Amino acid sequence: MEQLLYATLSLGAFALIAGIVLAIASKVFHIEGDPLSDKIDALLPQTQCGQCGFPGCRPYANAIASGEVDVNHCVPGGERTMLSIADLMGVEPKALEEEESVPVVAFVREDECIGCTLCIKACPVDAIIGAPKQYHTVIADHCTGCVLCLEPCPVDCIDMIQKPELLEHWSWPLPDTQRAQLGAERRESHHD
Amino acid sequence: MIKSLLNKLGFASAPFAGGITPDMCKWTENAAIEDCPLPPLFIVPIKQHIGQACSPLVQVGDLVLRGQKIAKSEGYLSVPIHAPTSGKVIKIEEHAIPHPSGMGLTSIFIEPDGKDERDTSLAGLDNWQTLDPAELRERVRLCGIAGLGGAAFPTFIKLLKDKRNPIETIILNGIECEPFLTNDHRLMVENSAEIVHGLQIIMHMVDAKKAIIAIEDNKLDAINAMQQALSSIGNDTISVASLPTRYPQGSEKQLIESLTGKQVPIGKLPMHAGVLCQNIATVKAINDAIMLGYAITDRIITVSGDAVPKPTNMRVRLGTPMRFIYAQRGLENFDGIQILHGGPMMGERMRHPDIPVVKSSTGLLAITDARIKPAHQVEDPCIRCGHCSEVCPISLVPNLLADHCRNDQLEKAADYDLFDCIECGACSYVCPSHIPLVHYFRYGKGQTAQVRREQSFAEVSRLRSEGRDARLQREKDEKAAKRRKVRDTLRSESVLNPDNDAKAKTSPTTKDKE
Amino acid sequence: MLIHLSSPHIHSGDSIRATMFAVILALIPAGIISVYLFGWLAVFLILLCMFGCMLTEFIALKWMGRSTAPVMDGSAALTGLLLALTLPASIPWWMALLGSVFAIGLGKQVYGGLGYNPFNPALSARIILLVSFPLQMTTWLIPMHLGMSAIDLYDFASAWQLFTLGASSLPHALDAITMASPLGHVKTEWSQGIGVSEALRAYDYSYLDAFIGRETGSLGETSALALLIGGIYLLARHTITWHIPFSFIATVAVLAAIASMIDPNHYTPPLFHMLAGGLILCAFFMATDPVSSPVTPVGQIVFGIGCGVITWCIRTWGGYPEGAMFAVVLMNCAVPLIDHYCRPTVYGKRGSES
Amino acid sequence: MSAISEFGVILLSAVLVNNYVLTKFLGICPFLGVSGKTETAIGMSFAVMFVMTLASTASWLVQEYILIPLDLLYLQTIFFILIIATLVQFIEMMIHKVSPVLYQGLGIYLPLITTNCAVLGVALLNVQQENTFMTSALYGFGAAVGFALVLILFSGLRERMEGAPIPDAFKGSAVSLITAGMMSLAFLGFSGLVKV
Repeated sequence: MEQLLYATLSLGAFALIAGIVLAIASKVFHIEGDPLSDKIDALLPQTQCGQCGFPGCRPYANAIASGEVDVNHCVPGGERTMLSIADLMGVEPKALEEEESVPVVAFVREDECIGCTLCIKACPVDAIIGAPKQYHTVIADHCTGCVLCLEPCPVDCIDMIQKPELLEHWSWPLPDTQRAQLGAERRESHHD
Repeated sequence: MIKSLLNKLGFASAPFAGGITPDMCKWTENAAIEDCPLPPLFIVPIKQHIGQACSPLVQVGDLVLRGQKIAKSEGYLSVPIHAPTSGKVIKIEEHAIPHPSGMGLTSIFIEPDGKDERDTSLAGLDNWQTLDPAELRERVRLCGIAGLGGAAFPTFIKLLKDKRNPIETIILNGIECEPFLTNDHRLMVENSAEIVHGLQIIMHMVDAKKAIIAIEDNKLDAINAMQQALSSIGNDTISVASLPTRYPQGSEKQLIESLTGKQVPIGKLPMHAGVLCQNIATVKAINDAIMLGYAITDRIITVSGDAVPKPTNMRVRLGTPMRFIYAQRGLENFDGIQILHGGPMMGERMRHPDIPVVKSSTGLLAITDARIKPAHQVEDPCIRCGHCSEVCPISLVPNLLADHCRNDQLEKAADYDLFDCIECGACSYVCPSHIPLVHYFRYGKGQTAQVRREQSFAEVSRLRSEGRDARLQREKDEKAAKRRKVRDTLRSESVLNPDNDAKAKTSPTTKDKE
Repeated sequence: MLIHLSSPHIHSGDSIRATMFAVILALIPAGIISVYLFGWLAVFLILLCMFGCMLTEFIALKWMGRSTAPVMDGSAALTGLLLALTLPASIPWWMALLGSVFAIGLGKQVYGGLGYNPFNPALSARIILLVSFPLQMTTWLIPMHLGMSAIDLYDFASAWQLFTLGASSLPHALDAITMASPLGHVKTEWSQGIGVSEALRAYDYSYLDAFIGRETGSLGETSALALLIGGIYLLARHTITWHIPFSFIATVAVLAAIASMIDPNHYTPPLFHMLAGGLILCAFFMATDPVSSPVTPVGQIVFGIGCGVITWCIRTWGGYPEGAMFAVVLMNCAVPLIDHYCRPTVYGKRGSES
Repeated sequence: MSAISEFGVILLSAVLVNNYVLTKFLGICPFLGVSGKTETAIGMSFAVMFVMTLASTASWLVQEYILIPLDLLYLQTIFFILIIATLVQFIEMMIHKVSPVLYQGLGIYLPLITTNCAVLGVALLNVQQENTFMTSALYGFGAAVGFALVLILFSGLRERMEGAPIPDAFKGSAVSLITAGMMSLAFLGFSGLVKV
């Protein structure tokens, strides 16, 4: 009986000490905010397109940081963004939800534009300029290609056109040799 | 004997790290420079240097003279473009330029009138010794001179006399370490006096105490010619240095290390080490610009390679299509032949010969497929023999670096000093597995640049998005405040006058719609 | 022709095959010595291991549906040759064959083939065999030149019998055809309290014989002379650099010199260490295997020193008489880290720091 | 044997000769789990070093001053686990604060140090071998260094294997385990190096 008392008491006392130590530690190491979601946000392309199902890049970053969603919902970021977020989070890369597309920018056919300003309101990065009853124009350098302006346009005068390829931005593709192909295969294997 | 044995055992003390000694194939070293005739049509791209492209000054139908400025420089890092001969501008449109992408650039097409009249608006500056260096520098810029060694960096920028970074030594780069190329070699043999004169001009411009003419020991006649030219003017501040033949000694940084033992710190320019490097042909062009007022309209090009029946060195007008030049040397059918723009180590392969030569064209090679094939075999796996890091003049570890590039591990690649690579090709040259290491580095550099562009674009987009959100919030707040104010006033008014109630309710909503 | 051809457009002409055959050529002197010592048995073992390795490589590649061209690039043959040279002559043929399968199968093809194996394939197989069959792997035949052996290995028939049916099929007792290796002898004697010099005298040890290779041991490790000839050929041909062999051997020598100065009765002298066991074979041919050794010169020196320290420690204090191959495989584990941390100073960094 | 050389022998034995991962096959779970990247492996190594050293000393104290006097040896496992769990919780909070990226990288393996059998194994072996306070601290530290050594070496090897065309059947754990086995064989070379 005495033995049982010792056992209970000593274990209880020990657990109490451990609990106090941890309580103090949790105060000392308390974290404000979420530094991780900042890091994720920095990796996202900031198109603010909402294709991930969140109303912009920051909310998606927060959702990834809290582990609510997978890393593969950012369509414009493409595979590289997915891989770098997966790398940061230390999770297995997953296949993208949708195929990557070529980079595009919006273009307003000015002769058809009725100057309704609806697209200007829809643009998440203020890349469309114009006033009511006047033609609107897309600043191609600022357009993220998010296609959010297509929907509200009442006369469907906005096209998505391919971004022009610049000589200065040209870069060497991978060499078309044995191992380059192997590398490509390896990257593809992320998709299954 | 002992030295070569030590060399083989890896004990050799070298002026710069790494390096290779390929078969030099200098078949045209004794071929005197010949003038290339005028082609039926010149194609002059509006950018022939590193930096911003120029904008055309002429319109279709305009008549131009040789040396007349036809495109003006935009921005600081830019030099103007001049007409290669007298004739008529027949069109201005995009045309392929010597670039590995095969992409095009706006070019001015000039049909020669055959008279080859020169624009004489710029006079010679015989009294250069008494002139302000800034004036001479402006002349160098006006004459469109860019580094003729292959990089085509606007020359006037380097000729800045800067008190904080005084130039001690000018190095005249007559190394020409690329196999096949002999254009600088021949220029030194044939125009040594002008070269020395040009060198004296730039010494005056940057106030340098001494100058070294660096020549590899496989060009003895050039060394002799330069020494003779020096002794005839009796100048003892200029010396000729004979260096052992090794590639890539002609690279600016490696040459500085070879001659001075100093390394140019990362991210710094040669002038920070008190050195100014100039290419032989560039100095000759500077001499012509100052003494004769000639803008740069031609350059010496080595036309060689095992597919060229009559290899030689030629003085070619800029804008001459490659096909025309090859035809002069008896090469007309390009089946089974690869065209290289520049030397075999750093030159680029052109996809077709209908491309004009530009200021950076040092050589035009035509190599048969059979001869070029060993360099482009399907790669074997890396056996990590380490030969690549032995020959790297920058002391990189190319095989590991290439792995990172191949696997898109761009941050790791940057950590392995990807951006210090000068793409000299020594690693690919020695690789027993035939791995195109330089290709991987270029891929890695391009991808990194792409990522950086995307990142800065994303940053801008985020700022714009945040700005928009803030603006919307502000508008909302303002509107709410206004509404509150209106409501407050209405409430106090409606107590007095109930008739106004209905009217007041509609007014904020109409405002909303706007 | 491909669309994107990056410079450079010329090549030195070096190839993997040329490299591999140069190493095989460099091992021929050691092979000749092994035939001199162990007669036909050496020939059988070398051919068996080379054939076994190439066959394993062929089957593995075929099985995976990959191109079987690499079978003929000389790397599998080289692995087989190296493996054979590290085996004792008396090893049963099936063990040697098993070793070949391990070397190529587990040591190389599992990792994706040539260029990807983290460990030296021949030494991996050697260690697997040593741990699995400790007795057979440490039984040393009496070399023919001593004239003491009960069987004549220069005679094809008796060598064939020993090779195919094993030592137990012979009429002689095992003692009549085997003896201890110098390293093993010194170690056993010390455990019985007998000092180094006395043990060596009892063994009739001669430095000259050890240098030429007139002693027992694994097939190819006995003759320092033959291995040095091959090693110098490889150095002159620039297939290997001096860094690993020099730092490896020098480290062992320095440690042995210090220790034998402190207690010459317990610790064997440096020259003995250098000539004994597989040190020179490992230093010139195993540790320098490019795939499993560091790339950078500094890394190679670190690697060599590490190999040397471990070799000497295992030989001196460890349970095994010979530690060179353990040392190389242990250091193989560290190669990725060595490569990462021992990169040379990039051009211009020196200047920018000062 | 002098105290210093005795300590040396204990360290050497724990780090190389009786390496917990490669000769006792304890702690295989984090060994395979967090060896994908060297940086993570180094982080894990420090975490384990911290936990193991403190756990072995704390468990020695508990053993000596609570369990033996009160005759409660049957509570040994519970007590030891309690110590380890507390330490792991502590370091988990610390890493979360100091390096969120490492925290993410270690993921589930950080709390799983609690069930790292190497940690409990060291604590139990310590009291079994009747070590003194100093030697058990040293033994715990040595075992942790041994764990860290092989973990970091192994992570280097695995990083190198990342781009290799490993046959499909061997990809992932298979080739990792083969490599670990090969390392284990190589570590056999150290056997007999010290007689403890």
